[in-house]
Amino acid sequence: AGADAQGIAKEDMVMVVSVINTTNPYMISNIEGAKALSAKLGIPLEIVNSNNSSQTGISNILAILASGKKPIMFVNTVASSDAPTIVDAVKRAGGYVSIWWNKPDGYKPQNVGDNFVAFQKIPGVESGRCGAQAIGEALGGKGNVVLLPGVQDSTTSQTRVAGFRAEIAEKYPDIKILDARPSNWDPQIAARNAQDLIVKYGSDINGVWSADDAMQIGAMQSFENAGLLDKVKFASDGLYPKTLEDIKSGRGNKAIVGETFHRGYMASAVGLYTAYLAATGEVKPSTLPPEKRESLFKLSCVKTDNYQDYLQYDSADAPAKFVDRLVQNGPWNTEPMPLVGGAPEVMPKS
Amino acid sequence: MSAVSHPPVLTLSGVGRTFGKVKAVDSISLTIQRGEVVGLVGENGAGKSTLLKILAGIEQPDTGTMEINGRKANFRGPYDAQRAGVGVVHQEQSLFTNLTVAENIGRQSRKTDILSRLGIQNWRRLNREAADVLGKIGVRLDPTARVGDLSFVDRQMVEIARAVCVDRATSQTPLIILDEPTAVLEEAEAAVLEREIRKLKEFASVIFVSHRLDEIMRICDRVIVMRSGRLVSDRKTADTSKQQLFDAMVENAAEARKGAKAASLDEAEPVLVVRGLTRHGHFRDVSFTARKGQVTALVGSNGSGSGEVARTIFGAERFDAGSIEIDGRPVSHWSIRRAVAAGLAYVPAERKTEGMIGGYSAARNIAIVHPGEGASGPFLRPGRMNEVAQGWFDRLDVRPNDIAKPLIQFSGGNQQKVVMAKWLNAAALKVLILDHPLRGLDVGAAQAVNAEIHRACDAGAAVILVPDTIEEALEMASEIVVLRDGEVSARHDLTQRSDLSLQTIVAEMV
Amino acid sequence: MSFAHGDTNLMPKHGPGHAGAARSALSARWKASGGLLLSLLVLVVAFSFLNPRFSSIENLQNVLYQASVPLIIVVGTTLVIQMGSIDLSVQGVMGASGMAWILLSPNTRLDLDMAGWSWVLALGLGLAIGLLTGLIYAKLKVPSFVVTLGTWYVGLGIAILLYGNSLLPSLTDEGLARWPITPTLGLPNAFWLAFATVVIGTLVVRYTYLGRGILAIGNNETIARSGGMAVDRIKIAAFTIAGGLSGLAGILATMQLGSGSPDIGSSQLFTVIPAAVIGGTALKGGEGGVLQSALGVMLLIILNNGLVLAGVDPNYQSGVFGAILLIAIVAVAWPDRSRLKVEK
Amino acid sequence: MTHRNATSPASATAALAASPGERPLDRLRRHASWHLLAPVCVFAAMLLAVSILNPSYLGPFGISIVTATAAPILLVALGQAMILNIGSIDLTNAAIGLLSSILIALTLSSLGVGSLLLVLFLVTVIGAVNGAVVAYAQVPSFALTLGTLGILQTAVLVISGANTIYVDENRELVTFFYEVQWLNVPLTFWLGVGVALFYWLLLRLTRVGQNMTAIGKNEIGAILSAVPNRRVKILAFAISGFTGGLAGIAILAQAGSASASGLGSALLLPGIAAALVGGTSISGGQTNPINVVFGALTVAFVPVAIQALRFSAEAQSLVYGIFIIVVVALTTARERGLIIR
Ligand SMILES: Nc1ncnc2c1ncn2[C@@H]1O[C@H](COP(=O)(O)OP(=O)(O)OP(=O)(O)O)[C@@H](O)[C@H]1O
Ligand SMILES: Nc1ncnc2c1ncn2[C@@H]1O[C@H](COP(=O)(O)OP(=O)(O)OP(=O)(O)O)[C@@H](O)[C@H]1O
Ligand SMILES: [Mg+2]
Ligand SMILES: [Mg+2]
Repeated sequence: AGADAQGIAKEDMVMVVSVINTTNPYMISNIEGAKALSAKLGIPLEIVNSNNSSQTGISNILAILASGKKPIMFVNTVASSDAPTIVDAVKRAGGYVSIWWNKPDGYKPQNVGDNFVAFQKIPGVESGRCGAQAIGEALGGKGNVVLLPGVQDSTTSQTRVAGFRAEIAEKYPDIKILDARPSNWDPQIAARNAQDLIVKYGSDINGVWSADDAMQIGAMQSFENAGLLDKVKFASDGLYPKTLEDIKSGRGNKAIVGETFHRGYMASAVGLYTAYLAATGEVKPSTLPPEKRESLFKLSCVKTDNYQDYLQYDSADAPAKFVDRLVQNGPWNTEPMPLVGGAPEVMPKS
Repeated sequence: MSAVSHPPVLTLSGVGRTFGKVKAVDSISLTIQRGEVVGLVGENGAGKSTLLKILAGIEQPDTGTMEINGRKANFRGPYDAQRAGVGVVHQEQSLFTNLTVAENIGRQSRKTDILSRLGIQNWRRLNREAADVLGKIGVRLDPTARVGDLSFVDRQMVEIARAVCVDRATSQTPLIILDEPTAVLEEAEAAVLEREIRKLKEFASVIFVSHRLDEIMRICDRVIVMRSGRLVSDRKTADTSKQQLFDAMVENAAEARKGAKAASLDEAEPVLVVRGLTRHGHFRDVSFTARKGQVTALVGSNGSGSGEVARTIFGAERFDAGSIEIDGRPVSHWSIRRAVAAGLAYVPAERKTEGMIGGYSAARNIAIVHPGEGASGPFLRPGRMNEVAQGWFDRLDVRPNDIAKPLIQFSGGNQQKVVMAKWLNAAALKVLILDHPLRGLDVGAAQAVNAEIHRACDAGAAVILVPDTIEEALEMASEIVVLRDGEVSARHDLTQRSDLSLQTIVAEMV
Repeated sequence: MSFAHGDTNLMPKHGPGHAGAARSALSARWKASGGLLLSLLVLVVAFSFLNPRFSSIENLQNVLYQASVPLIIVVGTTLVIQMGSIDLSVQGVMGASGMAWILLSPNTRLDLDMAGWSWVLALGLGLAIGLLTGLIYAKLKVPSFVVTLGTWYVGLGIAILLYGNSLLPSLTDEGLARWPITPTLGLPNAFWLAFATVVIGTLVVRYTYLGRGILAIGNNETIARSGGMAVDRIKIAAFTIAGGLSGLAGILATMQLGSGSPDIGSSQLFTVIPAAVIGGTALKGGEGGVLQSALGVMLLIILNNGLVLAGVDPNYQSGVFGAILLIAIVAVAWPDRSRLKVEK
Repeated sequence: MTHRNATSPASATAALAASPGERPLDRLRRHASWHLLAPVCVFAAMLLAVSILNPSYLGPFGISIVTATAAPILLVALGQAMILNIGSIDLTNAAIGLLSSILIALTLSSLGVGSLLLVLFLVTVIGAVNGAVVAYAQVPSFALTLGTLGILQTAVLVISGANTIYVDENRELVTFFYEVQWLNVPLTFWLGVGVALFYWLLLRLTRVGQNMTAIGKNEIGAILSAVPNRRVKILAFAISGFTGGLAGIAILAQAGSASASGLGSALLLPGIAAALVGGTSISGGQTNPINVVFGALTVAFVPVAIQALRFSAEAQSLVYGIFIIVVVALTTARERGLIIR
């Protein structure tokens, strides 16, 4: 099989969504999106659970490839270095894959061929900048913040941190970054690091930025335990349901001042639909412009005053509605996450 | 003390146990009365331990029935045996080295007060009772001491105390089984044990296993002899003699072989000279010379340091002062590897843990130090290796004649033969160091091992012997070095005097 | 890792009446803990020097609060290791119990507040997984390393199934959520819970047949069996206790975090096993003790906390951690080297 | 004869042999040759079950997938088996694999084949250093390698600059191992098979191999038989490091890129499990590298089988746990009366 295929018949297709685990809300949402699209297009769906291990993820994907059907695939990679292996296997199986979030920078769909339809992500730098603005404004441009990045060698975390640092350096010269303790995307480790930071800096800390909401949840608990939740401002990425609740309830004197919005179901639906279009031959990847092969999608910044605008995307039928619009408008033009540019992201100097 | 009003303590009829092809115990029938002390003797591998393990509930018999105190005994495990009143001192020490003396003694006697019903250990009572038992057998030991910190002999005493303890667990006449308890004891300690066994007679029956026939003759009322799993003789001690027992035990007695002692020590060339050897806290200023073709015995009571000296010469321990010279050259950076390269060999007292690789076949055990033909350069030649092993098996009459069997499955005497073979396979053996080489060996096996020692002497090796008994030293050695508290207290040149008495040496030891 | 030789010290140490030798043997056994206390002291002094806040009361509370979960787990871990086995299932059991507990307590997900029963059921789940582990280990004779690797995933699987695929449950009851951090006599409740567990664990080892049986099995299982000890029952009991304690730790961790997560116990295993080993609970079994393991936990937590307070670059944190660990282990073992010493 | 605190296998045997109410599983496991056949049988049974329920898996593609996944596990497991055989454990060999994949990825473009040789040499030295500390400082290998593991993790992170290193130039030097297949099995796996065969010969037919097993069975006995125990331990750990390095090559061959948290970062436990399923005793003195091949295949196949049997994503952990227990219950080596830790 390969790029010159006239298009694969629907009956021969199997849709595959590969997630890092099934316990993170974002991953669960990935699966929701895939289910919605699967229902919409009438293609059976297989779910791959990597269980936080590259090895498990890859072998499970390979196992599905062995079943003989032509896979239409969305992969949320455990680590960047998984991408080449997976793409390679999909290529051999004659399927089409979109990779989300992580891949090695030098590894490009354009060089691999049509089976690697696209690499897609939501810009991390933007996310970091959003958080920095929220905290900067909430602190009136002055104060001290601590950072809780995710896994150290994750590009996603690195770009978010770079964005945050750059925005602070450029716009808020009076805000000082006291410390940064990578917390592995893990709420407990974040809670522990936050406690240690509280001991180290005490009430000098005015703001806390986390690379995702899981860690923010842990951090907020520590600050609450220390009786400091009222005095500190938080910003992070993801707008998890728990975060949304905290914003609504104004927990800790409106502690959460900024969030970014993106939903897993949107990512998986966009990724799968792109791959589907390539599989049916409606889109020929090799003819696409670079920004559609390595794509950045729009990220929304959420503040306490506009969070209501986003509640609609969490209703029970939101994935189905999104998929409807997606099929209508195509993968690059669906609100709230249209294509905004081409990857790779440029890391700002801070 | 007659059995009139009591049923026999033990009645066996047709009891048997087979391991694979080996009939370890072959249809044994036997009766033991209340208050009797029965000696059990037999060659290594005759099946004594297996029979006793059946009595202790550790092995289940394939055939036959057992009755204890008139009641049918069908032990599913050791716990059943204990409840029926069988107390055992196993041939292998079986204590928990990380627990205290009291715990090891009182472990089995689960009492019924409230605390213990709740699974709570009553330390005070445990210690008190252990102290009682220890007092009863005349041993001064702290019940709260950790067994791992005790000397080997003290541990043996703890074993005995534990076996004696069964009488508390039952109203029946207890049966106390002692499987070679004296093999590792020095004379004085063995005497304590003898006294204790006499006391046991008052309330218990005893089965006593030993390879020391004198001891058997002294202690026991009756002696039974096992050979190849069968009971071949059962007589009152009064009606038998050592020679008769010996004849009953041994199938084909190895020819006793004597080495030639030199006419005078000066005549024999010195091979290894020890000068002022000192290891702080263990021994001080030990000097002696091991000579070509001669046996030098290091004797001393437990803890005198004789074993330590032997180990140190072999490079297994460091020494702090003094020198070891081999062929006139002092050694430096001494280690086991260097010692072996210089032609030394060492048979440790702890055969199973130190002398051999139990899980390995006999053939591989022989090939491990000096593979000889069994290897060329770094490579093994399994075929040749087996030939070499087979050669030794035939020469030493190792039984069973199966070089591929894991060594641990052989009986002690046969294991010791293989351990000897391992060292004797050296191309040029210069010094053979033997620490208690006859420990636990039957008369026949002991003769075979002694014959090999003499052969090594004939081949020009110097032998350093740490013997089990002084008699052994008197018989084998041309020089005896007596150690006391880590220091040389006397030395005797046996080439010059033959009238040296046992008592003299004992006096120098203590 | 674990071996047939019950006692590697093959020399007889002293005869009757050598009282001095007895004392020196005793002190040898305490030397390991002494070395540990010394290392702890060195760390505390060094870290206080690097950052004075390190030795503040606030940090003491912080460290004790952080240590409480691993302290609870390490009691079970120690029992199991003393028996010569190993328990890897910690994370799974914590996840299952923690998740069960929060779903049955007042939370944002399920309106199923069962008050006291949530504790009973959640702890029961931990005990049940431990019991299962013990049964498979003792009766089917599967190496504990593998059984517990299996029950790790079984526990995790239960947690994931309980979690389903909806909202992250968080505690709604303020009282429960604040209980662990609320101080009693100046120290957080979470620590007191851990403290009680450690004390009870120590007492169990010292004063019960179970505890002594665990030590006996760890020393020499063959003898334990031939001595008529109920080896299987003790093994099962030890794993059940370990399961229950992991369950308790899962509940406490969930309470501390304020929300449930199947991964609540991630990375705990790599605190508690090293802690027990550093504390001198040799993996071959029969040695060490709950208190020493607890010291080991304190060492690791303080090391981690100190590195953050001292501002060590996060990139180098695990390296510095490993190096300090390595130096400590070698330094403690160095004086005891001898030709015939065996360490697995 | 007597010895201090005897744990003699003989008395263990005596104590535990032939209990009357023996379960069928025990009987099966006690069958003389079972521990040799079990790993093969269990793997074959799993393969059969899956191919009946989902036939496409037995095809050439399925075989290449399983063997490709098994290759790095196999290499790590072989190193671990050699260490378990001497009675120690090496917690670093998977991390060494990761380190070597990163180092090779970094240097392949400039050094070519030299990079492979250089890195293999380096990781062998790292392994040897582990062994030297274990041997000379006489510390428990578990604790020591835990410390080295921390250091290696930092090394991996710092050397990779916390980035994914994608191999551009000279890529074919490593990917060749993955892409070239013989009988639908990639070279990475054949490499593992070759190494297994080599280690098998080493253990069975050389003095040093015999010494390794002797140390695992009874270290004091071995020392007193003049076995150069320190040298042997250093060698065993060096072998483990070297094999870890080969695993690094296998990882890189498959992934074409390397990173600190990528493929190979979670190989430690599967490696140990594969060694155990392959009949290696966790208490030392017993291993058969050839059987470890089947151990690795089994361990690699379990998740694939679970996926193939279409368990829901949420149930996979649970099923995985049960699978592991069942598979090992069937395959663990159990000589009569062996004490199970
Ligand atoms: N578990 C076993 N498996 C196989 N063979 C065994 C086992 N136990 C004992 N044997 C064999 O049974 C025979 C009798 O052994 P046993 O230990 O009873 O002899 P023994 O008379 O006590 O010898 P010793 O005087 O050396 O203690 C020996 O040939 C021995 O090899
Ligand atoms: N590891 C040790 N720690 C402390 N003291 C020791 C140690 N090893 C030996 N000793 C002491 O060294 C002395 C010599 O012991 P050694 O075993 O050499 O005596 P022995 O006469 O050979 O005894 P046996 O006849 O039982 O072999 C004893 O006093 C003993 O207590
Ligand atoms: Mg015997
Ligand atoms: Mg002596």
